[in-house]
Amino acid sequence: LEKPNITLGVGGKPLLYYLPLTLAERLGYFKEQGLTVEINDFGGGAKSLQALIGGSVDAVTGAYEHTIRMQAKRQDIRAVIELGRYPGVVLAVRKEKAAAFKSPADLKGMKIGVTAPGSSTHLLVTYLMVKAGLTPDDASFIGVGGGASAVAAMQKGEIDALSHLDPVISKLESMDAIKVVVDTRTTDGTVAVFGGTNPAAVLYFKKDFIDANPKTVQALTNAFGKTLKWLKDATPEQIADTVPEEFWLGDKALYISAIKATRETYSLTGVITPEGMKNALDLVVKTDPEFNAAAIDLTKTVDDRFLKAMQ
Amino acid sequence: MTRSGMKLLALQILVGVCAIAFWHIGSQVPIGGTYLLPEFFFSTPLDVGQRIIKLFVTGTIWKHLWITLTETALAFAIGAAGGIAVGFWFARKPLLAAIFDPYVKMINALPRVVLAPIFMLWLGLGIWSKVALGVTLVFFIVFFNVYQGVKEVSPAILANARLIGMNERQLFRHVYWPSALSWVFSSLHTSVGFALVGAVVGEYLGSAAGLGYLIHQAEGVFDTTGVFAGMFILSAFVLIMDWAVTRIENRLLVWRPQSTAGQP
Amino acid sequence: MTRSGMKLLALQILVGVCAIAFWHIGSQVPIGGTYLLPEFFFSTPLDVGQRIIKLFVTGTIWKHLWITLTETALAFAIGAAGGIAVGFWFARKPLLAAIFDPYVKMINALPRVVLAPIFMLWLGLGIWSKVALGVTLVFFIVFFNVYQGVKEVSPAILANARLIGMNERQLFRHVYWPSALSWVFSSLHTSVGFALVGAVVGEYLGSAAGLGYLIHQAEGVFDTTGVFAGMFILSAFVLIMDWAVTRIENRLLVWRPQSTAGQP
Amino acid sequence: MAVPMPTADAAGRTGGAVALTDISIDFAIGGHATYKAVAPTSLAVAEGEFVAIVGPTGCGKSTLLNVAAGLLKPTTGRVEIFGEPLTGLNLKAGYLFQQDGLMPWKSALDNVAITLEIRGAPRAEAEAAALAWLTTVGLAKFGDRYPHQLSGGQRKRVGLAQVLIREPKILLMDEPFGPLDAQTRQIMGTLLLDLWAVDRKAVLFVTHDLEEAIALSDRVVIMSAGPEASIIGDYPIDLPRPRDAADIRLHPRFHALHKAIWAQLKAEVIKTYDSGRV
Amino acid sequence: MAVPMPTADAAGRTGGAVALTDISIDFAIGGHATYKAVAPTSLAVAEGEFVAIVGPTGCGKSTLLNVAAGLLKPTTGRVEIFGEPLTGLNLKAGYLFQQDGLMPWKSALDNVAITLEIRGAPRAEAEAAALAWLTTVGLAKFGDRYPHQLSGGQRKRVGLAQVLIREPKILLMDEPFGPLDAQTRQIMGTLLLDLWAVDRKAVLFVTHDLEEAIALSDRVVIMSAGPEASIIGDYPIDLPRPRDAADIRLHPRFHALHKAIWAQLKAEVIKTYDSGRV
Ligand SMILES: Nc1ncnc2c1ncn2[C@@H]1O[C@H](COP(=O)(O)OP(=O)(O)OP(=O)(O)O)[C@@H](O)[C@H]1O
Ligand SMILES: Nc1ncnc2c1ncn2[C@@H]1O[C@H](COP(=O)(O)OP(=O)(O)OP(=O)(O)O)[C@@H](O)[C@H]1O
Ligand SMILES: [Mg+2]
Ligand SMILES: [Mg+2]
Repeated sequence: LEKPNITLGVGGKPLLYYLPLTLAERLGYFKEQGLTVEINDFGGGAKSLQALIGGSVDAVTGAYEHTIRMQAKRQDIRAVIELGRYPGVVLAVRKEKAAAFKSPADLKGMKIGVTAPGSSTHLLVTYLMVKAGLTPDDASFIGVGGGASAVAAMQKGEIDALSHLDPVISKLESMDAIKVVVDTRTTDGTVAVFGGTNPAAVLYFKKDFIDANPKTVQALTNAFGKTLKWLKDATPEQIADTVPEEFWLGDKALYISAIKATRETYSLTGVITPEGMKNALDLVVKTDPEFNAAAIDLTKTVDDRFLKAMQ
Repeated sequence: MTRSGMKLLALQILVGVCAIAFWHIGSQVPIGGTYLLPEFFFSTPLDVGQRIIKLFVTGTIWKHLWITLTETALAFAIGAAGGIAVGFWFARKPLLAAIFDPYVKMINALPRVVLAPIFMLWLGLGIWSKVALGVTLVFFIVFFNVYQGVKEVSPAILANARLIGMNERQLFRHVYWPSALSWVFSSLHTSVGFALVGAVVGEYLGSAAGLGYLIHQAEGVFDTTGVFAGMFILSAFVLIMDWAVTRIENRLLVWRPQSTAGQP
Repeated sequence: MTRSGMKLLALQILVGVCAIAFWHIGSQVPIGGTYLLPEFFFSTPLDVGQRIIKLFVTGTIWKHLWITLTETALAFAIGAAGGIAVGFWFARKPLLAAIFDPYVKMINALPRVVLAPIFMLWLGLGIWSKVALGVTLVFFIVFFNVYQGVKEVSPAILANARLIGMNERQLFRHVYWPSALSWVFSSLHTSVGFALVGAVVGEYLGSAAGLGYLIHQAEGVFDTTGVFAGMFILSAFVLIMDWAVTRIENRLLVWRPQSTAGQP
Repeated sequence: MAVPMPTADAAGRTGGAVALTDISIDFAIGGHATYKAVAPTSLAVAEGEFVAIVGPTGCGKSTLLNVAAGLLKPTTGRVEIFGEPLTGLNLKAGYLFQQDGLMPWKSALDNVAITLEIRGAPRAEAEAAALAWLTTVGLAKFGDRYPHQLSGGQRKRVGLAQVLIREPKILLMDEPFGPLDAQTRQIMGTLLLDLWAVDRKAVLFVTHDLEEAIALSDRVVIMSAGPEASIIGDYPIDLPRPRDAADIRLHPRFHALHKAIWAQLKAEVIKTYDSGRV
Repeated sequence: MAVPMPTADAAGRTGGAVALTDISIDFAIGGHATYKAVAPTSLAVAEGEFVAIVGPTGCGKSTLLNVAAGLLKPTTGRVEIFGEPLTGLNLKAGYLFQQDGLMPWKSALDNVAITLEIRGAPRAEAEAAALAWLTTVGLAKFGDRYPHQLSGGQRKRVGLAQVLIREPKILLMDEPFGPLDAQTRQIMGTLLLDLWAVDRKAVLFVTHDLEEAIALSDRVVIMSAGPEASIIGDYPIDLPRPRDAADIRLHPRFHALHKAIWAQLKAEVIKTYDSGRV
């Protein structure tokens, strides 16, 4: 290995979105590959990407969409393995409003909570609205953050709808405060929105790093690949027992139900399909009219050599 | 404007121009193969300038600006008033101050970002949770200074005032307050910036509008130009608020000797 | 310990106990059907206490604590030293101060959270990017106070000192510095808390260890108990740092009149 | 000697305006050391009496005045004001400090007027009265100056106006005419005597000018040098009233009194100075 | 009169230690108003000359000293020190302020010793010298006290030691013995004369005590009352040297001088007071 000690960035490690990372760490798969991985947790996905560009971390588990955006900014970032095949984002409306809600067109005039402006949860709602013939200005978006503040916002009735991830969604469902209307945690839901998969969490590197440290990248890919295999067959209880107890949301049953809900989002093979890439690009383009899609070469956003080598 | 005022302004502009030139070169001209200020992180002065103009021309900025300024002004006013009130109160009640001293210091050390969910729970997502965040910054800065300022009152003046029969309220108005004023204003100058920081961080952590929201949004899509444009607009408005504080300060402190060397 | 010291301690503990009791009741006893301090957002004192004990017993906390304290101490020391140095320098060079005044105020108004990526770019992910964040808070608090403190030096004492032939360096050491000390210390008391806030926010925004990291982890998974445990540990350590500052302050300010009423 | 001997200490008549009985004052001076500034000593001022205190520099005159004003608690002994034990500040007294006590943020006029304003006098009335007082002390044209724009003697006179405008029952004055020239000093002395003649306040007057002390007062007390200073001389001044602060110096009795008091005072000062204890 | 008339103004001899030529001083007093404190006037002090300034309170004595010390720039006129135009501070002068200039954070000893230390004297040496000076002014036992622990007169004497230890070529003293009792005052006066006899510094000495002025100085100048104060009298004191500050008052010439100067001074003060301009 060229670089057995690597630093890896992530924007919110305890999130279920990044479950494979925690599992890989806890199952000892990094060590198995001869790697010592220091995991740096950041205030959000954007910050971990910035750390990668700035050179403070070597690898990032983050959204695939980042690789597309970075290409537009002339930063060569390559995804090597898919960890989540569906975005896992859920659009839910407040219980009282659920009866009147028929389709995303009804989002008009609503106050919609998102994790942060500009984040994937924000983009998904915008995408849905655009597809439904609305413009983003037809609703107001409120960044409510992750964790407890999102729950507080819904509880207090500050927002009418919420586009968010687990565990917030599971928590609110368990509190019977919301009704899920669009669910990209499941195959059906994702297909309904995008017409196919849409890569979510991936492991990506700077191209320079891949070129200089192919063996290291391979080792890391192997570790994640093995994790995905383990994850495919594990029971929710097994998963819960593997992650640190603090991640249980203070309630193992809640955690297990959250795992069950997100189960399908995790990638089975780690392969990023061309169709998925297109869907991801489509999402970006639809939500950012100024984005120049023509300039994007999707084949340059991934590097599938390592996954192939693994199999 | 006086001649020396003109000269000063010229020098200030010069410094600004130098800084922007440095920024431009750092982001455009590679030195030894690397950029000193990579565009990805720093954008470029030209882009930022264009963006600022665009924001104002299209008018999108006004709503956000107005919200942020309201929050800032409220945070500043409430935090300063609270800090002054509690500072005076504690300074005049040493036992009370001694009892609460460790708690005040503990609270001051709580990271405000972590408190954001609680503020949101109590105050909702509107401007008040942001105001609260700003207040927690401003309050402590003002409080510690006022507390010390009151204790620094000249003992002779204080004794004299008490002997001519001033009660607590009159002492406050005629002795403690004017005497502690320079302490108060020193902390207010620091606080102006912090009030804004509080408001922006509050928006950053959860909001529907405001400059912090804009900046956060820009960050989410790696729009460094947008981030810098937002920060510049912020900073410009702080200058206006600080100017107002200075105006008030000069009015209230007319009694001071003009030059320090003149009167031994 | 003196009798009055004991009494004070007893009262302080009483306040603490009251606060905890209030917290306990708020989180456990529903008033009018709702909890004043819902457990989901506030945890309970018992849980938090147990968690703190567990953290210390299992020893997981030490590593994090050590990192955070190192960052805090460095941020405090560097920020205070910088603030004092620049404060004095500006106060002695009015033109320089006037030129840079708007820029200093603008920089003070930049939201530190937004600057975090830049610090990471320049200083990496280690402790230094967190130290830098703390420094930007501490520096301004100290700077503004020192700047004002130097300007408040008694003109008579200053004139006398200059007439006996002190040069700038000697004036600094024998006049400005001792005279501005109470201003310096007032700002240092505020800064202790802010240094810690800076370090924790830095960790919160990106790190692999430290109390801010712990708190961030806990927040993401609704582990309010963990968040509060982290905040309590933080606050306790701030008291220790503040105690150290007070010790130094009392040493350096022995010359002050003990009671203000005694000597008119 | 042909002059009266010091009378017995006035411990007996505690019914006066100010009665300091057996007071001693220790100051803490760093560490655990104390400086015994004043040894147990007693001083009483009857109602309407004008008492001057003279003594070597640093003996404890200001300290005694601070005690009488309630600014300093004596280490031992009792302080009674009009027969009542003094707790806290002595609000019956007007005290002109040796050092400056003016509020630097108020103009001379406001510094004087505030004394009435805080008692509820309307602004206009307080201002008119203050201006009258400033005129009396010769500062009519300086009402709008801040203290730092006044000379030393001018500041002292503003302080004087500030104390006198209150018409306190007891006047405590610490070198009130110190920074004034001899002539202004006499004018002020005469002014003080005229005011005093009207309502006979009790006055405790510290001065370094023995002639002034004799010219103005009913009694001159002499303090010994510190440490453990005490009152060692008490001379009734049996000069006729009303007096003029300047003319009285020509009275035949004046010279005799001056000589007697001066002899004791001089001996005391020299003793002090030689021992380096001043 | 049998006494010398005021001599002509000394504008001619600019080669002296201090030469203030045609200086006038305006103070800004709020808004755009100015107070013309000193009208164009001149004052010269020859090398080795001891000049006393007397004048009604608030006339501008301290202001003149501030100008001579370089603390205040005159509105018009020239200031020359030993023949050189003064720019900035006059570091050749030692200046004892009317108000307190001691550093409150330094003990009395340190306040005196610092004067030598900043010139590079080793600590031990500076301390020994400072102690010697404190002893001279009668404060040997008060070296470790902070200024706020000293009486008014004690503080003034620490200031005196602080100025004298430097051995400046020019001494500017603003009521140096103001808060001292008459006896200590004479002792200090004699001390000053003795020191002066050794190396004959140029001295500019402000006092309200005309006897003191005559007893100590070579020349007494009288300032008229402000506004637009100026020097209106200049009396050479032709008493024999060496003098003793106390005994010289018995010299037959003393009385005549005193009477002459006093007459002019008194007239001036009364004029001032009556016009309320003081
Ligand atoms: N706070 C203090 N701590 C210690 N000693 C003090 C304090 N205040 C006064 N003293 C000492 O007490 C003595 C009396 O002081 P006081 O000010 O009463 O003198 P005084 O008679 O007013 O002298 P002066 O005529 O010089 O004003 C002095 O020796 C002084 O050093
Ligand atoms: N900063 C100032 N602003 C305005 N007027 C001033 C200022 N300083 C002094 N004056 C005025 O100038 C005049 C002279 O003041 P100065 O202090 O020189 O008097 P002085 O002769 O020393 O009086 P004293 O004997 O009372 O000390 C006074 O009338 C005073 O009010
Ligand atoms: Mg005294
Ligand atoms: Mg003067």
